[in-house]
Amino acid sequence: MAVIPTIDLTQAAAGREVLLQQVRQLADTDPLACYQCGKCSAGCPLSFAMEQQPRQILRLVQLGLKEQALASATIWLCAGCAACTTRCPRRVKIDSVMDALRQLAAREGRPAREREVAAFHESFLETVRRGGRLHELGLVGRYKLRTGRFLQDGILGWKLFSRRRLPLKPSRVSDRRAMERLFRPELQP
Amino acid sequence: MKRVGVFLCWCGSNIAAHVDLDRVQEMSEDLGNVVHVQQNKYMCSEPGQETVRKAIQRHGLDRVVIAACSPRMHERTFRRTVEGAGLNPYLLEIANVREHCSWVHPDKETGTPVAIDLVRTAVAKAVQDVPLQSSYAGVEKRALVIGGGIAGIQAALDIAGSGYEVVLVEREPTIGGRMAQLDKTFPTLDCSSCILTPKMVEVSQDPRIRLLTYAEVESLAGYVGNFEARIRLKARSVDFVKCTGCGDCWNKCPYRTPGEFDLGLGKRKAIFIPFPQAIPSKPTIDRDTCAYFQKNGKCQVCKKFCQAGAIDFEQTDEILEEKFGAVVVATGFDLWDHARYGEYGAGEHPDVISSLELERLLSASGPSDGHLKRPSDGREPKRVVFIQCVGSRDEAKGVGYCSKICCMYTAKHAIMLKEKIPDSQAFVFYIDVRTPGKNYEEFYRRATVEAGAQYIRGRVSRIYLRGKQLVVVGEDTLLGQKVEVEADLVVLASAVVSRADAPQVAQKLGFSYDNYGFFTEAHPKLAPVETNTAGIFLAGACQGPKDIPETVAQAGAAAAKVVRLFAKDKLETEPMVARVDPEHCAGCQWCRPICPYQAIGMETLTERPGGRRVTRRVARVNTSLCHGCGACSVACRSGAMNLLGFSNEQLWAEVEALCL
Amino acid sequence: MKVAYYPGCSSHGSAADYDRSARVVAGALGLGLVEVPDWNCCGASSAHALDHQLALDLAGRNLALAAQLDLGGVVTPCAACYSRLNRAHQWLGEDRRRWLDLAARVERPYRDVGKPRSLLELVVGAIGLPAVAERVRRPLQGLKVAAYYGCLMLRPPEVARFDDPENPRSMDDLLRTLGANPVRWGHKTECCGASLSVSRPELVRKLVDDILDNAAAAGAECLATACPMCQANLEQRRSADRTMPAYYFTDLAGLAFGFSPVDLGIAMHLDSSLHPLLSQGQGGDRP
Amino acid sequence: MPLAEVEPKIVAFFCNWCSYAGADLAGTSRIQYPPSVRIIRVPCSGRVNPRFILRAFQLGADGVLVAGCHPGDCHYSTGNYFSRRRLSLLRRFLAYLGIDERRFRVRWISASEGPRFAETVKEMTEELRQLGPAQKVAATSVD
Ligand SMILES: Cc1cc2nc3c(=O)[nH]c(=O)nc-3n(C[C@H](O)[C@H](O)[C@H](O)COP(=O)(O)OP(=O)(O)OC[C@H]3O[C@@H](n4cnc5c(N)ncnc54)[C@H](O)[C@@H]3O)c2cc1C
Ligand SMILES: Cc1cc2nc3c(=O)[nH]c(=O)nc-3n(C[C@H](O)[C@H](O)[C@H](O)COP(=O)(O)OP(=O)(O)OC[C@H]3O[C@@H](n4cnc5c(N)ncnc54)[C@H](O)[C@@H]3O)c2cc1C
Ligand code: SF4
Ligand code: SF4
Ligand code: SF4
Ligand code: SF4
Ligand code: SF4
Ligand code: SF4
Ligand code: SF4
Ligand code: SF4
Repeated sequence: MAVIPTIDLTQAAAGREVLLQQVRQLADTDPLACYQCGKCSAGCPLSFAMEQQPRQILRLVQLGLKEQALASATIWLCAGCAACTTRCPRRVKIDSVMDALRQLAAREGRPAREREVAAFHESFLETVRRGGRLHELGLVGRYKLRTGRFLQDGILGWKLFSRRRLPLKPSRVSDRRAMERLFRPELQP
Repeated sequence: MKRVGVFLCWCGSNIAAHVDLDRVQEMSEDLGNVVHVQQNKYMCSEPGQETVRKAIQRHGLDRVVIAACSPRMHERTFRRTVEGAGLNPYLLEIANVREHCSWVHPDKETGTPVAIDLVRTAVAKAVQDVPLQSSYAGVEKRALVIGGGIAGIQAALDIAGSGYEVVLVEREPTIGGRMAQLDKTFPTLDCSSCILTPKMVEVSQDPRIRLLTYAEVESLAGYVGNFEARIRLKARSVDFVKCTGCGDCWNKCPYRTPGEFDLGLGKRKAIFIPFPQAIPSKPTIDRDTCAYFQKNGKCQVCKKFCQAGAIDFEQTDEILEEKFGAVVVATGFDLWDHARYGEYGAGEHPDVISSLELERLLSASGPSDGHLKRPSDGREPKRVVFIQCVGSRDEAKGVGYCSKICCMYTAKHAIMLKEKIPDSQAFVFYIDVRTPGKNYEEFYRRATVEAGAQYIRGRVSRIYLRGKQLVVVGEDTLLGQKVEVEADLVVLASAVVSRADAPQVAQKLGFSYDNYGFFTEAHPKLAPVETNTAGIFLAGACQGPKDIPETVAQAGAAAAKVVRLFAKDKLETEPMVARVDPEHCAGCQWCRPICPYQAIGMETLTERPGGRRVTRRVARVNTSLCHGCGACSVACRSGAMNLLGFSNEQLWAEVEALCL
Repeated sequence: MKVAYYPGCSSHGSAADYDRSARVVAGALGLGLVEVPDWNCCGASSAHALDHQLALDLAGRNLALAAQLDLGGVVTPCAACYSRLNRAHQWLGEDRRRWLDLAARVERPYRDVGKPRSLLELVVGAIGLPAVAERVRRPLQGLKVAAYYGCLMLRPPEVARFDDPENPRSMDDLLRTLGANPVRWGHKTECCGASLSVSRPELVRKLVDDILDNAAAAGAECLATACPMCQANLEQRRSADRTMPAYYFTDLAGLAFGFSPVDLGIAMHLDSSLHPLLSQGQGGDRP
Repeated sequence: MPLAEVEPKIVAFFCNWCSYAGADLAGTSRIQYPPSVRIIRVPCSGRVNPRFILRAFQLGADGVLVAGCHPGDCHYSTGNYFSRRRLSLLRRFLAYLGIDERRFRVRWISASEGPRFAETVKEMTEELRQLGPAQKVAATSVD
């Protein structure tokens, strides 16, 4: 028998203010303004893949249910398209809230529910940190190492490669130290 | 020197047990200006009052201080007392030694010093008192009602029914307002025109009501009891004395234009009455459409067919100047323009319509004779999506408030839809269903259970085209899943908003309006139909979103306030008002914007210093408008503005006496 | 007219084709693109997902570099870069103390030289449609195009501050100027999911197919995009049975100006098939 | 005299419609509070001229309390907004004159808030006791 747990709001209340404050600060928006109308979810292109709708993520934050919010796949599936933010009648910056939650999850070293998505972002930043620019081949290489998805997109890669759209040599920033200055050490993988 | 008498009340033991009144008496006797001090067990009793009156006469007192209970309790009583002894009633001060002293302090030890301070302060203030006089102004017992929707109609009928004259000014060619555009009305579903038309007829037949349609108030001057209005009667190009309302003209007129009354869904002629039950039932030529006016003198078909010879192309606007004692403003509301929602098609899909447009499409007197057909291709819609809170409760693009009526009228629409097209399906996207009214929740139940409307909790994100098909996307927030509907017709419950020209109307008439353009009531709970300008009252949706029952109730209340005013022959003005000392006024006008009642005007003074004639602008308080708040007296830097009864001198003296 | 040009990483990689047509068309319109020296990745897709400050700094460094060129605000052909640059620009605009902080981190002074613009914004705005019309040699008569704006070029409107976020018209107007018939369709601004393209390709496939299907239902024969991420995604992540080509708006402008598909890099598209209307007299009379 | 025995003196300006009535209510409810406050009745908090306040401090008042209707409830609709603005300016000016701004309070007290009024007096009295008696301000800095 599957047990659906009762949410303990008494306990959640303790951490609620802290979570709200973190989100307010990182996302520059107040999650409490959300009145749960659902306009954000309704326009979200990825809602079909989300177990919890963007609106529900806002709800989790409102109640102070940090664990659930940060463990949700939704925050990783959000493509950052801002359809939600553009239409929210309460001016909640939902896309920024998603960013904030991902950042919190990353900062606290929590395993992402969407391993591939997080791996992609990490690989991306690693590539940029190395060369200052994104080198697609380098990115794909790193990503494959992280995820073990060696075969994905083999044909596509060839197609791009054959059309001279996957340069072998990365284009780089010449100021070698520039990136080191911007990437703060606590984020180095 | 002033002759102050001080009277110390025991209030039984209420005061006497906590204040050593003998000590207070001793102290008082030592104060300058005090010539008489006396104690009494119950000062407000008839014998107590008699003591005061006697002492005034015997000791020739010209100021009285009574140390007793709160002035909010017996100030009036004692004013009458001193008046009875021939003293100006404003030469009285009260020291609140009961509520502010004996009752809040445990014993004489603590209470007495406080009482001493309070009495000393009251004496200091009394010394600065000056006699004040009320003034009186006559009342013009005739009311001006602006706006002829259901609110204005009801107010006019109620005032006239009490025996007073009313002038009802409506800017459209007919009265009736929005209600005339409605098909049926919640929560009873009576046909709107069936209940409205008799009232409209009543207005036209009441000898005490003068109906001025196609007219606007240009300006309003004066104050409560004595307003002067300039009213413009726009040229209708039809002589109403001659016109019989036969209709030959509009039947024959060859020029058509989209009709305002049908919101552009149907057409009307250049000479027209807006709808068959219009009052007055005589036509108006719309000069912007008429060929005679647009194509220099061409056409004239109406003139040819009018047997009464009523067509008058030369008619000009007329200006009317009239006096009124009170004004009721009932200019109604508009709907928010949903073209501002790009995500709902920016007003570009013909089959995405407003709720008011749906009313016209449902109405038997509407452009489709009551057959619900969608605008694009005239097909009968089967799947109709209703979207709630369009523009309402939307701080980002619309208005922050709830429009209050749309939940109910959408339930009505869902019921009507099922009635008209039995095999149709209504989908209602809502955030909350708000039905606080008598029989309202029951009515909503009828929409869901009996008419089978599908209510989906979620705000629609987008209406888009899939090929030619309208698709509506929302989230069913109760399921947490996205839903979409292929709609034949989409009806938007657009927000109730103030009329575009509401701020100008308010400025012209001289009262305030809120950020949304709704007119501001004097107090949200206790003076909901008054404006903060005495003598101007509000009725209906011009003050905020309202349905018909509320509008009618408010109109009745506004009428009662007017009648209450007219019940007096003279209006007494409050004597504690602001007064300018023209000598010191610099004419800087700092005081003017601060007055919540626009009571301060400017006047020109002519002086002859050393024989030279000099003119100078100084402030002047209209005592009929002033409520005596005193804000102006603080704003005034020259000290020219003062507040009688709480004058600078009085307050200054109180502070000094207290800090002794 | 010369402007500071921020190409973005893809232009040196998978969107080399876009870079080509962008330069050709800019040149034809008398617009000099001066590449921002030593630019770095703007961080789009990933930096803001993991580190707020890093996202602002990566974009901020480019703004500081562009300011040194003294050519007015920077222009970029990529919607994602556009969005990141604008966010940083706005963030910096809110508080001048941030200028100094940024300058310290990137070791260059920052100066506000105006709102970063997209290439499309520049063409319809500063250059203007009349100038474009003058340059048209071979109008794309009768070509039914679905103008696809995607998300980040318009959203959130407080950041993008360009065109109507729900019913944009700029690219439609441009296409009309080129002689084409932009169709009325429902998915102009739907997101293509580019940021998930590598990690969750199967999700992105649905988004892309939806967009292509909606365009087809509206009778479009091809799509026009103004972003390398959109174009790549629309081409790479579609189901095998979807065949509608996706061009850059610069491809279509270049063709209308009379350039050949090869000049424009169209041959580098995955689907380089040209609509018959576009292939007429292809490679012929160069102006 | 030892500090605790000196009762500070608070000059209070209360609007007739809300706060004065609130103080009356404290009386009718027999809520006890320190005998420190003396209330001057004004029609509206907007009537309170900052000069009255400065005068009180000049003459040695230990504290000044201004009370009016809650924002939005003003009997004259906007008076308390004006006073709010004006008095916050005054607060800054007090610091300039060397008057501890804790000696000056503005409170919104409605007719039904007798207990809140009493609470306010208690708190303020307590604070003024801590601060000790006020100094008289040099006369020239006011007029
Ligand atoms: C779609 C819809 C359906 C509704 N259905 C219902 C229902 O079923 N039941 C219900 O109870 N309520 C319903 N209502 C609400 C109802 O319409 C209003 O409560 C009512 O019309 C308000 O009346 P009013 O007189 O205040 O304003 P209005 O009807 O707007 O009348 C104002 C009048 O003033 C005139 N005017 C405006 N400005 C000036 C000026 N400057 N000078 C002179 N004249 C001026 C206007 O021309 C108009 O005639 C519905 C509303 C809508 C939008
Ligand atoms: C918990 C609660 C909170 C509220 N909060 C608010 C609020 O914040 N804001 C707001 O606007 N409204 C509020 N209200 C609503 C408000 O209380 C009512 O609108 C208002 O009291 C109604 O006044 P009334 O005179 O109609 O009725 P009542 O207040 O009920 O007065 C009726 C009077 O008639 C007397 N009476 C009854 N029968 C007879 C008889 N046969 N003969 C003689 N006398 C009789 C009763 O004794 C009573 O004195 C609240 C209501 C409740 C229950
Ligand atoms: S659109 Fe805004 S208010 Fe509505 S559910 Fe989403 S975040 Fe909340
Ligand atoms: S920003 Fe994220 S949550 Fe918002 S609509 Fe786009 S994908 Fe959905
Ligand atoms: S005047 Fe007031 S204090 Fe005196 S007896 Fe009467 S009620 Fe009591
Ligand atoms: S034809 Fe003449 S009388 Fe008849 S309605 Fe027209 S104007 Fe009036
Ligand atoms: S002149 Fe002609 S167009 Fe004008 S109202 Fe008369 S009939 Fe109509
Ligand atoms: S009445 Fe209903 S539909 Fe109208 S704004 Fe309020 S909640 Fe929305
Ligand atoms: S006392 Fe108040 S109402 Fe009277 S004029 Fe002055 S500001 Fe206006
Ligand atoms: S503020 Fe004083 S000086 Fe200025 S106009 Fe008003 S009354 Fe005269």
